[in-house]
Parts: sequence; C-alpha cells; structure tokens
Amino acid sequence: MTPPDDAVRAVEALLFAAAEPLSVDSIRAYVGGVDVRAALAQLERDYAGRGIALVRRGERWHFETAADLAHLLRRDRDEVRRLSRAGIEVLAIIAYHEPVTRAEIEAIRGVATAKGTLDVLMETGWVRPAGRRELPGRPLLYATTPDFLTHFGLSSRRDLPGIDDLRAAGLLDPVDLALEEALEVAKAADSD
Amino acid sequence: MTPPDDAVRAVEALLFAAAEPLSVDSIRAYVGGVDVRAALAQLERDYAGRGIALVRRGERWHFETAADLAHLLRRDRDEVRRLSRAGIEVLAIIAYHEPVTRAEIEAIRGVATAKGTLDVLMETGWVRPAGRRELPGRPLLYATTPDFLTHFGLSSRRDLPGIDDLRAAGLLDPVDLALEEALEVAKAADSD
Amino acid sequence: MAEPEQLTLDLEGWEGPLDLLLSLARAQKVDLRKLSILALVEQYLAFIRQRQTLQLEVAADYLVMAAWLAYLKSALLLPRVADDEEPDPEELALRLQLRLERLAAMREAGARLMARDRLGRDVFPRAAPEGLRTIRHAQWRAEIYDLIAAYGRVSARTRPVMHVVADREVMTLEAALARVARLVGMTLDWATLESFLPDGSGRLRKSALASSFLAALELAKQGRVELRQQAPFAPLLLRAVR
Repeated sequence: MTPPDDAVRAVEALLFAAAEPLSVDSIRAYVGGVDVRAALAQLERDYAGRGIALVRRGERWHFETAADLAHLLRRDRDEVRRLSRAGIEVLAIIAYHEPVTRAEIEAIRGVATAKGTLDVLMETGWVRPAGRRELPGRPLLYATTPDFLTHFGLSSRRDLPGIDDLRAAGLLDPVDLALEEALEVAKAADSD
Repeated sequence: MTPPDDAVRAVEALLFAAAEPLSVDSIRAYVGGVDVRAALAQLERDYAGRGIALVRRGERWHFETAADLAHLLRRDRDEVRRLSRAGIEVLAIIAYHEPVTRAEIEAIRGVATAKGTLDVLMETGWVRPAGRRELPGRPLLYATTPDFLTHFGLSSRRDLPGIDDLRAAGLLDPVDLALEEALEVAKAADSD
Repeated sequence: MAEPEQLTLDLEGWEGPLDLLLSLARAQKVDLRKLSILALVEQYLAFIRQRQTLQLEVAADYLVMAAWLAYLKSALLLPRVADDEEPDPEELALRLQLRLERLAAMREAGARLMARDRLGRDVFPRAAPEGLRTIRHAQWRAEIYDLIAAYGRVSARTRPVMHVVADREVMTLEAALARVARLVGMTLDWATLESFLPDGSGRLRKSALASSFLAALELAKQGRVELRQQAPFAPLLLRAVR
C-alpha cells in the first residue's frame, strides 16, 4: 500500500473501530479539520481489490469484507454422531415393518416415541415418509431409503436377520428369561 | 496498496471479520491449503504505517487500530475495567513469574492476598488457573491467558516491559535464591 | 526521619508493612540497592511510635514488623558476636532489602503494564465484526449390529405373548361352535363328533376335538342339537334338532 497521510490513517482507523457506518459529518467530528471526502476517496482506491472494501451505504461509510469472500467466513465441519437408543430402536422397527405409522411404531416399541426421534432419523437420510395409511386421520407412513441399505451394507431388506436368526444369536434372550419365569410361577402354583 | 493475491485477500477478510484473534491453525481451517504464514507476513507489510495494524498476540493474530492514533479514538468510559492497586500488583507478579502459587504471590507482596483479588483477575479473563505445584498441599498455580496478551498489546510474554532486565538482575528469582547468590558474591569478594 | 505529612496518612493506605517500608525507602530517594536499612528501620519505628502516641489503632502485623525491625536495629548496632545460633544481622538486612527490591520491581512492572496501549482503551478491534461461522454437519453412524440388537431388544420387550400363541395350533371354542353349528345342519342323520373335525395334524386335532365336544354340549344346551352315546367311550353322535 502507499503510505497514507495522517488524514487517511485517521479516517481508516475510525471507520475500522466504529460500531456502525459513519457519515462524513460524524467522521469530521472525530478527526477534526481534515478533508474527509478526499481521505475517503483515497481509502476507496487503497482498498480496491483487497479482502476488505470501503463501502458507502446511503450517506454513511464503513468497511466490510469483500463480497466475493463471504463464503470463506463459514467453515464446514463434519461431526460423527451416533443415534440414541430410542433412535436405533425406531429405525429397526421401521426397517422390519415398513411402511409403518408412528402409532404402529409405538405399539411395537411399547413406548411413546418422541417426534424428535423421527426427525433425527429423517435427518440421517435413512428414513423417508412413504405416503399415508388409508385410516382415519390418514397417518403418515415411514419407510427406509436406499441410503439405509448402503449404510448398513444390505442388498435388500430381506437381508435383515429374521426373528429366528435373532433368537439363535441370543438377541431375544430376555424373552426366554421371561418365559422361564412364567413357567416357574405356574409350577409353584401347581404344587400348592 | 499492492493488489494482493487470493491467499492474502482471504486471510485479510477472515481476520477482519473475526470477532476474536485467530491462530494460524484456525485461519487455515477456514481458508484451506494456502501458505497462511506467508500471507500474514505480506499483510503485516501491507498494513505497516497505516491506520490499522495486523498484530500478533501470543499465537493469535488480529487487526487493531494503530497505537499512535489512540488520542483520536481513546475511550475512557468504563469500557476498560479499573483494577485496584492490589489487583495490578498481583497481575504483574503472575505475568512476570508465571506459573505462580498464591503463597509465592504473597511472599513478594508481604501481605495476604484477598480471595477477591484473584477472582477479579480471573473474571477479567487475564488470569487462569494453570495446574498445581507438586508440593505438599498441591497448591494451585496461576498464569496469564491469551486474552491478557491481546489486551495489553503483547506479542508474547517476552514482550512484558523490562522482563529481560528484571531477569538479568535476578529480580524474578525468589529471595532465598538471591540471598544465597549475594552471599556467594560477598564471600568471593572477601577471598580476593 | 519520617516526614510529617506521612504521619497524616492512614495505615489503610498501605498494602501491609512491606508496602509502608517501601514507601519510606522511596523517600530516601536512593537506589534500593544502596538503601540504608538502618535509616529505614528508624523511620518505620518512628512512624509506628508516632501512631501509638496518637493513640491510633495500629494493626497487629505492623506491630509484628516493628518488633522484628527493633530487633534488627539492635543487632545491626551492637558489636557482632560470633555465634551460630543467632542469624547474621547483615544477612537479615540484606533479605529485607531483596524483598523491597522485588516488590518495587513488580509495582513498577504493573504500572508499565497498565500504561501500555490497551485494547479497548487506546487501540481498538473492529466494533462490529461480521463474525465467523462454523457449520456443523452431522455424520450419522450406526452399525448393523446396533440395528438388529435394537430390534431384538424391542421384540424381547413386547413379543412374548405373540410368539407363544403363533407357535401352537389350536381351535378356539368360538371357531368350533361356528363350525359344528354350520356342519350339523347339512345332514339329517346322526353323525359322529369326529366327522365334524377339520383335517390336520395330531395337535390341532386334539384341540379341535376338545373344542368341538364343548361346542356340541353348548349347542345341546341351546336345544339346537341332540346327543347320543350307546355306551361309555362309544362314539358320540349328534344330530340337528328339527
């Protein structure tokens, strides 16, 4: 940059530190008897093509970031996030039962499902709305997306292990426990 | 000004728009694969002698108005917190000795330091707890923050006024150490 | 000697005895390294004595310092006795001097720090920066195991009743009632109960036989069928009532 004179430097500093655009009069009130307009003109030339621009809005002047660089002022950051327990349960129910309404999901889970849970699943891109059930109130249906299959490495929903597979893998153990308990109770009642 | 290249413009716009000083790493996170240090060096040259200056405070960079224009811009309302005499003294002791325990601060001042003094310093954001000294009782250590450097216009702690002279004169050493040295010197002089 | 105007100062004006000593030392207007500790001690003691004769309250730590300085003064004035028990008075004086130098150094450093061009007072950042934004993109992750384990968990919680029922082949009483009532009207002659049963495996047949027997009794009670059996365990015959 050309070394600026005192008037240019003063106006430059003032506009930089100002909380809002300043009129020529208010600039003059700070910097005293200098040619404010000449200083502004010089600054406009100095900053032409730089990352900062001197701009005039109505009768007021201020510095702002060059318009073509606005995209730099934001940074995108990827964050790995994991689904909550409720989220993964609802996703599993949709995958196994699709298309399925929220009421049906709740009936299967045995727990009320927060709206937010379905919103999060739609945000993941793994669940999509899939029409409406022809019932009173026409409830929305949910189904999985192709992204769902891709993410979980499935070629189709039929690849999901069935109930028998789950049982064989011990994933239904809690049921067996419940059943055994029931039998124990029945036996005890018999022996009375 | 010399028309700047894209990297310089990007770093310029970013520092201009940032609400606080930025480290080289965080600048890079926004502007991507450019030579940030070279751009900063170029900007420092571009702005030399202007009404705005690019300054380094610790590891962080920001633009501020030129110091010699303070008389035009100075605001002495309550924007800058006024520290008590004790507060100033404790801040100086922490800055020149850090990290330092409260007992060490009190040894220099010869008086117990009110809890409020350290609280106020921490509230200003200029002082922070900095771990514990491995001594009986594991006393808390205090040190200055990057905001301290920013506020007082220091590039690093090595810029603290007179710190080199104080260190050379042994005035940053504890009294016990200084006493031993003084006695050694006296003994050596005697034996001459 | 203490200057008269200092006597009017309140003790509260000092940050403790060391601060007062430093103020008195400054009044000697010499480099702290060339300070006369003896003169300083005398000034301090005179100051404290003055306060006491004015019957003003003097804080305990000032009095403790006064006592220590009185001891130091006498030690400095009296001829040295070679005695390892007693600390060397010169060393005590030196220590006091070192402490004063350090406090003075920090006080001066603090003043220089405060006098710097300070951000927000002398130099200014942009008052209204556009600000930088970080847009966070969530990358959702879940494993297939999590998915099927979740389904197992849900099933475990809610499915037991369903799967017990599905596993057993039964004919309910309602079904038997309907079936028997329908079939019995299609023939005029006596027919065995077994001829009303659906085709099927052993388990279903047993269930159907039991249900159909109960259905036959129910229909007889309603007066819609007649029952006949020649002998115990003989085939049970039924016929619609005309």
